[in-house]
Amino acid sequence: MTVQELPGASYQPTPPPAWRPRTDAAPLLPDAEPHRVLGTPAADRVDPELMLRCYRELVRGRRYNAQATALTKQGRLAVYPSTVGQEACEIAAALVLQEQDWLFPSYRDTLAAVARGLDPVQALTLLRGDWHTGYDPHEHRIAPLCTPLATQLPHAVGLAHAARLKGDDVVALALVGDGGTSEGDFHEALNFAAVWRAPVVFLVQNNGFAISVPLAKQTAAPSLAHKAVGYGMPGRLVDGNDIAAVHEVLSEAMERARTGGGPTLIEAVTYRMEAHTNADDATRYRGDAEVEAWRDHDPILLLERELTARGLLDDKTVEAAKEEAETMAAALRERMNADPVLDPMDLFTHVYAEQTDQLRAQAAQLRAELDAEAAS
Amino acid sequence: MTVQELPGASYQPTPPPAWRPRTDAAPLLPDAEPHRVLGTPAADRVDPELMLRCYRELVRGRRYNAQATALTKQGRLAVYPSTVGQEACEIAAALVLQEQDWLFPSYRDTLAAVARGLDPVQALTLLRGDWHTGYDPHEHRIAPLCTPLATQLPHAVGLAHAARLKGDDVVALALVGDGGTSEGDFHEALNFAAVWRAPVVFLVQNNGFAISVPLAKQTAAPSLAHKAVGYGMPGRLVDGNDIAAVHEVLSEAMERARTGGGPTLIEAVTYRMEAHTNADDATRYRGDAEVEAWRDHDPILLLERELTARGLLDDKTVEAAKEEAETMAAALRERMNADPVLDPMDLFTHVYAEQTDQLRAQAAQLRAELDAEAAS
Amino acid sequence: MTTAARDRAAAPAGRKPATMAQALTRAMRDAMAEDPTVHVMGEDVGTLGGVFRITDGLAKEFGEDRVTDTPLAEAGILGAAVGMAMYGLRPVVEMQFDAFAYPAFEQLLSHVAKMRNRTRGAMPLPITIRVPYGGGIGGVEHHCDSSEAYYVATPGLHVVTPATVEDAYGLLRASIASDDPVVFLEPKRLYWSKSDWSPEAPAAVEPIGRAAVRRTGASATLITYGPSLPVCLEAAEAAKEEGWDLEVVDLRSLVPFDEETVVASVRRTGRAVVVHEASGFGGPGGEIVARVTERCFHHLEAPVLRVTGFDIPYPPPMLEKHHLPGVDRILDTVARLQWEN
Amino acid sequence: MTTAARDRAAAPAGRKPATMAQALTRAMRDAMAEDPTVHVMGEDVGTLGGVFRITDGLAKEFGEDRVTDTPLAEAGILGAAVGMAMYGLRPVVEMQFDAFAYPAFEQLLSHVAKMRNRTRGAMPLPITIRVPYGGGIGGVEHHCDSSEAYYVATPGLHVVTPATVEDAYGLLRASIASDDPVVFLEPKRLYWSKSDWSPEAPAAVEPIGRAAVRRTGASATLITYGPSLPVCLEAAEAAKEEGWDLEVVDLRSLVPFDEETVVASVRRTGRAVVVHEASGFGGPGGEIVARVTERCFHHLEAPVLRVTGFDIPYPPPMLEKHHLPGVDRILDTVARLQWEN
Ligand SMILES: Cc1ncc(C[n+]2csc(CCOP(=O)(O)OP(=O)(O)O)c2C)c(N)n1
Ligand SMILES: Cc1ncc(C[n+]2csc(CCOP(=O)(O)OP(=O)(O)O)c2C)c(N)n1
Ligand SMILES: [Mg+2]
Ligand SMILES: [Mg+2]
Repeated sequence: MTVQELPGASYQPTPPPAWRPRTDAAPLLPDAEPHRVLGTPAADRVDPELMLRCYRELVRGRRYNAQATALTKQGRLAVYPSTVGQEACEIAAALVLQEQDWLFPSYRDTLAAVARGLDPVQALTLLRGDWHTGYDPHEHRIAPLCTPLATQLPHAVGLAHAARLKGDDVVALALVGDGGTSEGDFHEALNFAAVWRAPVVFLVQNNGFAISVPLAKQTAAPSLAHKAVGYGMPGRLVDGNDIAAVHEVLSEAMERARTGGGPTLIEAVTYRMEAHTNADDATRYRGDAEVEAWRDHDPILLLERELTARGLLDDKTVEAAKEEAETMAAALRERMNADPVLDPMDLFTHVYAEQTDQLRAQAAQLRAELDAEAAS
Repeated sequence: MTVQELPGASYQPTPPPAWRPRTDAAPLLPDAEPHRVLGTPAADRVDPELMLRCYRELVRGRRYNAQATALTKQGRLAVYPSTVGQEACEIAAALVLQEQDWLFPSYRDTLAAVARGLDPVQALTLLRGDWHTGYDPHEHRIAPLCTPLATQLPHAVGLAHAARLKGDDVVALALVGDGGTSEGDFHEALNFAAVWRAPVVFLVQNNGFAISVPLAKQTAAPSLAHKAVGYGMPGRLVDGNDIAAVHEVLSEAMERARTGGGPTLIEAVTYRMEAHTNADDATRYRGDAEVEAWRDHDPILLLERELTARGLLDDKTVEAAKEEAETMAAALRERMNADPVLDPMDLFTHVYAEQTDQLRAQAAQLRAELDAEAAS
Repeated sequence: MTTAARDRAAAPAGRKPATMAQALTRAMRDAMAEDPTVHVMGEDVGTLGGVFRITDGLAKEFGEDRVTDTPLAEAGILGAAVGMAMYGLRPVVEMQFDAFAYPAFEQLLSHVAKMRNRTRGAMPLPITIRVPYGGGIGGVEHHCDSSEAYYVATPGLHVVTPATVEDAYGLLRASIASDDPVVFLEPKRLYWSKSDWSPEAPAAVEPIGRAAVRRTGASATLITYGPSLPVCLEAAEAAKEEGWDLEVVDLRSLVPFDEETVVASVRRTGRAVVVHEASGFGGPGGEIVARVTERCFHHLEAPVLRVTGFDIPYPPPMLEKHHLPGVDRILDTVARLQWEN
Repeated sequence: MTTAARDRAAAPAGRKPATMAQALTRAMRDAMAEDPTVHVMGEDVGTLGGVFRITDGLAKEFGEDRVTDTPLAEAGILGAAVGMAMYGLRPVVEMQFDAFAYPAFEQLLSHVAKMRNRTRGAMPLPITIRVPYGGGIGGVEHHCDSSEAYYVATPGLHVVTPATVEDAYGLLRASIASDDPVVFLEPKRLYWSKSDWSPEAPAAVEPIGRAAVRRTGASATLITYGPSLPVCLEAAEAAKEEGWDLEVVDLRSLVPFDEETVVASVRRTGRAVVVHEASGFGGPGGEIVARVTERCFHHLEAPVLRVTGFDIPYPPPMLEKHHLPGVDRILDTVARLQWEN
């Protein structure tokens, strides 16, 4: 029975004029379960060289985390948010970037910055406390480590948009935590990115917690990747501890962005094995059992199993990776043990391009105080 | 070939321990096209009394819009954002509320407030300019008309949450525009609502424009209703000019909220037939053809067709509705033609529960100035 | 003499009067024509030309890629502008009204104001944020805030506000040219003020940071800016009847604050009143009083007083006249400057 | 005498010292026990007890419905609190750090501060917004802002800040009891300051709005609040050596501002210095100087001076000591109060 035949309905109803069904090619719903590569048929397709590189980087990354945490105990760092357990995401994020691409790290992502090539001492400057951003962002195209959560995401969109307007082949990769997805800036950034079809990729490291708050109190969505739907961009769900999977999903998204396909939202399911920072007491909000369950899903372990099964991991390789990591750690330790050289007058140098009269007067005041102190 | 049989993959890969597929009963994707009732078999199920009530309200609402716009020309209102073309949404929003429920209108929704029972003069106070909110929100449970876009949404969530904690049977219905969905507050409100399973319903009136900006520059999503997916709440797409459809979809959502089913996001596809406000010049950003196309989809027309086809609309009913509307308009016109009584000292009365010393001194100053003026 | 009268007097004969709105539009146009990195963005700035039509014609001339109607989200707009500036562009952002800049405050306070400092100068952000501000236009709530106190209290921002048509052009050009972020406060109710300023021969663009003595006088100094300048000039005219010869200083920028010009004036006159629309408590006036008093203490015949908006939320249109500093209130306050002593 | 010493002296014998953190926790606990409409909400305030542990134990005692770990979104938190207050609850909101309150500024400025006014008193919002503020704890950027200027410039808000353990209890109780929104600024670096204040016999809860003379003196008045009180008391001790007998006034609330107490002190001493950590330019100090000068003009031997943070973004941990007002800088400034005249 058609509408017209209905008793009482003697006219043809029409849909609202302005409404058009969208027929975007992009898949509407993200993967039903986290995409995995290691230990699946897909692993077969991964370049062994890449896997071995990942392995070395993971080992180095783990060692970097350990060293940084040790530095907090020695008072050399004010605070350190560890990425132990999340190294696959951090490393993959760095590896998928081309030279000209930009990385937008959150405050936790010093490892990604280091893996991209940033001097670890410069990466840790913020946390040591001698300055804020310890590096020139343009040098490695790494935006300042961003503490106000999710506020770096619109920056990534704006930068990617500007590059596209200029015709440059640049993709921005922005990192954010599961907690950060609740902020308004997350929403606004993803919406701008989709409307502008900006070449930007958003990687959410869902490590289970925002400090003490578990994901269940953060969202009721089927997954964080599902948020992509509301912006009209592809959403992907990936096993964040499977570095081959993260690398693959990220690479696809970077490629899509690079070729005009617009932004992608990726949720990487991972776990923060250590406390929020060295100052945090994780026993207040989670049990050992949960942490233990993740040990068997450690990113290094997953890759080791794959490499071993394929006969790619011999003792020499393992040793070499360890040694490389130890060398990095030793150098870092040594350099961080030197007191940074401080100039209090820096306080006034970069507030404005040109100092205001008021700042000049204040600088003179501090100068005089310091001189008096030195003289006494 | 199973994973185990793969060359090189000799272990069983497991999904990340913390990851659980969600199996919520709520539908994941909203309707493929806007839900309609009038002129479809579904119209058969609608109570004729309700339809007739809707008809009278729509006619009154249209007349209210005309009267308010006329008042701007006479200088009796500073500004008026018209809802001509959107009356079905405004009226349905008022009709689905129970006595104890709360309405959270945006700045445009004076008609919804009036349809809920608010004195139109009080509803228009803000736009006349003698005070901000012209009514006690508690009297009809209507939050202040909200100008900063989307900021009323977290209020609705908080109120609904508080009512639920208290065990009260209260649902909050919050109205917002298509443009408002881009604001961070929209995101944060919907997320809080879903996480708290708050009894709140969000009705987005997608009227095609945010002032001059068309929907295509606002979002790349398949529909605004799709945004529900990212919060884990049901999303519904409805023909916003089909009052029976809006009423049905809203009623279902209100019932779900009332019975513990949590929030719903509804996108009503409609059209702003007039300019953004009387101060706006819509010819700058849209052509007549577009507006004309919508005339045949007018909410009153759609309902008239249905009622006529069913033999429910006789001349007497039409006349009575018109008369009722004229009576309302005449009374409104007359009352708005009287100058509001102003007391400048009100400026200081409600800043704090108790005036501070500073405010007392400032009030005394103004008092003295006014007295001097009156004396001279 | 009103501002417009002054401006007319100053302009060469034969020019057609232009409004402040037109001068602002022209400033953006010229900046965009000269510098391809200048981009204009905000709500309704493209097709519509802005709700105040300040960006009128720019989208047509420069295209949508350079004059962009953004989605409706102020933090997103400013945040995206930050990213664009990181890549070498000079975004000019329009906030539609004063109170609608508030959603962008986190981006403004934590990034825009601080990025140069955070990166030791490696990443300056040459962003101009245009904010129509203040009352006197019969606007409803949230459309008339004088929000300058928030900007002034944020190191790293320049805070500029024109009071004349010429300055609207010159200061906006200078702001866009600045390598630092500038909050450019546009006094809404002066948008339609006129002068014989001509877009054909725009004033020279001087660096921001210098106040202007708009009227010389010997009895006392009125220190003001933006929407209150015409009121102060009118008050100065009216004061002549009372035998007071008032000097009027237009600050033009609140940050940098031109202490020298202000102090020189007050030392000369020995008396001063600060006038602004923003609420008094915690407003910029307190800062000005404190600085001027410190530097002029022994020259002062009376404490420096203030005429400001009351310490209340901005009133509804029908009551705003009682809130705004007017000529009478300014004269009443001048009268309190201890003339007998 | 340091604050702690004073507090010890004032307290009856036999009490165990308590920290400001404990006093704050106890204030919330007692308020919640007395009034079922009091709800605590924010990031990590439940299970964890807050990153500073100020809400420690509350979730356990009162349940998650009354002590709620919210999603991570400050505008959402404050906006939801507005709705809860509309329905009759008294939300106590924790902002995790000063700079992380900025995303909530639109809700704060456009709704929280104005709702009572907008509705002619029909819809007051008894919300307490707890903001740990200020520096001196070696925190990295965005964790040490002194953001009081923004709050002080917003009519409709009360702005309260304790400097002693007793006041932490008394003022927080009074803030929660207030029918108006209160921004309750908690000086981070005093969280672990101690006194013999006892949770067993908490101080009487007096209404907010009265300053306290923490030390009487005859030579000059130090006007201060929050984190700078202990510094001022220390400076006053040290000043004795220079022959200055300094009075120290603790404002306790910036809004309402207790002008009478401050003016009475300055009229007596004839000299004053305002001390706060916030940047000087546009900070609360300017307001205080302006008001005090207006009321005390003929009693003043010298202009009222200020010792404040510099006009710069908050410095990195290793440099913050140069930024923060210290004893020496206060004494240097006291020395500039024209003692020769
Ligand atoms: C706007 C803002 N609010 C609050 C904080 C304080 N804070 C720092 S980290 C953190 C939790 C972040 O969780 P998530 O986004 O999941 O990232 P993760 O720490 O797990 O990497 C919070 C609340 C902040 N940095 N910024
Ligand atoms: C936070 C904020 N930004 C900007 C504005 C200015 N403004 C008023 S209405 C409007 C467009 C709103 O569009 P939409 O949400 O679609 O609602 P509609 O006007 O169509 O009902 C804008 C930008 C505002 N009121 N609030
Ligand atoms: Mg996390
Ligand atoms: Mg709209």
